[in-house]
Amino acid sequence: MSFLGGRGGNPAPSGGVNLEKVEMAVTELDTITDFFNRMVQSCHSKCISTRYAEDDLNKGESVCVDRCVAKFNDVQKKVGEKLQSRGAANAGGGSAFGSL
Amino acid sequence: MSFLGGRGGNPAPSGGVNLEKVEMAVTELDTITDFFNRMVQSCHSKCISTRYAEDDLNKGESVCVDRCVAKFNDVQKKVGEKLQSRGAANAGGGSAFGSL
Amino acid sequence: MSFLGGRGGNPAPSGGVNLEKVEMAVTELDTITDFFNRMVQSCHSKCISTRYAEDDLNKGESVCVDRCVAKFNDVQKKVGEKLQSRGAANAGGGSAFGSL
Amino acid sequence: MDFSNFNPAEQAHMTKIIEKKQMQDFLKMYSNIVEKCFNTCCNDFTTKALTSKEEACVTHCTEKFIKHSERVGARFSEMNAEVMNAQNQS
Amino acid sequence: MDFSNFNPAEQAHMTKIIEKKQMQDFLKMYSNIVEKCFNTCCNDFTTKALTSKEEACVTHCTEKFIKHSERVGARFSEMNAEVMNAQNQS
Amino acid sequence: MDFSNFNPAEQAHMTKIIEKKQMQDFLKMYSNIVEKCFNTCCNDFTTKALTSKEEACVTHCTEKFIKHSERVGARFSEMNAEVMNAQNQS
Repeated sequence: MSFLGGRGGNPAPSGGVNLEKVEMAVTELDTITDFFNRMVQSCHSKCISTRYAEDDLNKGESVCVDRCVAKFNDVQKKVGEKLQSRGAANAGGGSAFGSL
Repeated sequence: MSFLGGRGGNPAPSGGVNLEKVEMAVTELDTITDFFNRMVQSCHSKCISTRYAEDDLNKGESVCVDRCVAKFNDVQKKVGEKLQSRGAANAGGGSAFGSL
Repeated sequence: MSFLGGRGGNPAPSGGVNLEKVEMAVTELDTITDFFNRMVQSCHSKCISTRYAEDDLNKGESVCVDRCVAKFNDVQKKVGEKLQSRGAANAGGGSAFGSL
Repeated sequence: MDFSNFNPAEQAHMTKIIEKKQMQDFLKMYSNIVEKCFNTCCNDFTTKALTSKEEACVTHCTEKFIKHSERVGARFSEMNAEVMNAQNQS
Repeated sequence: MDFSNFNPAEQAHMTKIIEKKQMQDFLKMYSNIVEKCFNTCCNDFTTKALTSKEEACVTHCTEKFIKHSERVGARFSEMNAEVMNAQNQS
Repeated sequence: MDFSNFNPAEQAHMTKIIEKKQMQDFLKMYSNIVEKCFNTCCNDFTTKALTSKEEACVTHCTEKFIKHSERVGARFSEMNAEVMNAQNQS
């Protein structure tokens, strides 16, 4: 899921910290976390009954969650391809920064 | 849209970076971005049909989006005036910080 | 509401700033703010009529808000106990970080 | 929150951070009100300007949201004071 | 925004910050599209793979969301230009 | 994620950052559960205390949310492992 492109460059030679590389990794981490949290929320809405009469996921809910994760991931890929084919640069037009 | 008040002070004399000024600008940037993103979400809910049978905004959707942006902006002004007339200081009473 | 555990350690002896202690306090502050904001949003949905024909909370809305705050707080405690009894360490299994 | 075990330098540092967060918090409440009142009050997109009905709705909605936040804040603050008291007496 | 009272060092600093924020903003739009299009288009969990109907829906939804954002951005930018003009003439 | 091209100093730095983020992530899950279970389970504001029915609902809701998150995490982690394997074999 390294959609931020290759992690730039080799390790800093003498054991120093390449701050730009670390910052890039943090952005990637935040993105994955955000993605995961949205997947949890979306699949909860799609699959988990709100009657809350028991503590366990029932069979139907469990199967639904498994498929939901697979589909959410497919949608993520599809949308990523679409955005890439339009050109990341171009897509900036729909952001606040294109408008200032 | 400089609702954060005048950007404090002149440039630092000898080419240094006035960190407080930069921080203020970043807060303003974040606020505008947040505002823009909420406008995109709200106008999407109000104007874009969820049938998704085609790739383009149709005539009705396009006109709706234009008016939606204008109205959202008007609401932003109205709310801002209301908050200002109440006094920014006072309004802090409804925040977590007034309660600690 | 110090659910982040005791604030570590004594003041730094000679008037320096113990950055770790400050960071902990900031995390606690952010958590309380987030909690407060969600309480405002949830109780607004539960209690405030969307007809908006007047400027004041009516009697029914006011009483509802008071009870809503008490219940929201109770739910926060219940959920906290549940999470604690499962072990904070364990609960990390449902986060993005357990999955990388 | 209890800053009694903070030294003066640490308290000064926290005060600056809290001031900045109050500003951000105020701006967030501002955006929340705009979003909520727009979504509730504006449903007619045959015009570009706010209708007088929409305008009145936005005004009431804003005023009520602030009063609601203040009331939640007051109750929240009472609850926290009770917890503090209970801790100090034990 | 108006950076005319920023010196070159401050402008260089802001440029770097803005570039980073553009990246984050792009990633946020990406997640928003995924969330919205998944929630709207996927309602059949009897299969693991996207059905062709769901796939077509996601494609249209993505394309429309981008065009929608661009249109909102264009209108927003016109409005800001008007405000700037009004300020400069007064 | 793959930190194989990080030197020891960089890895130590990342470990500290990840620990901090795990804490924030846990707190966010906490708030998400409170919000979701409150919104679903509490609809009776004729009383100030939680009714026994509401309390049971909150308990089940919390337990189910955690199990749900864990299941999503397990599937997510399998998927990432597959992607890694595929990359290493090519």
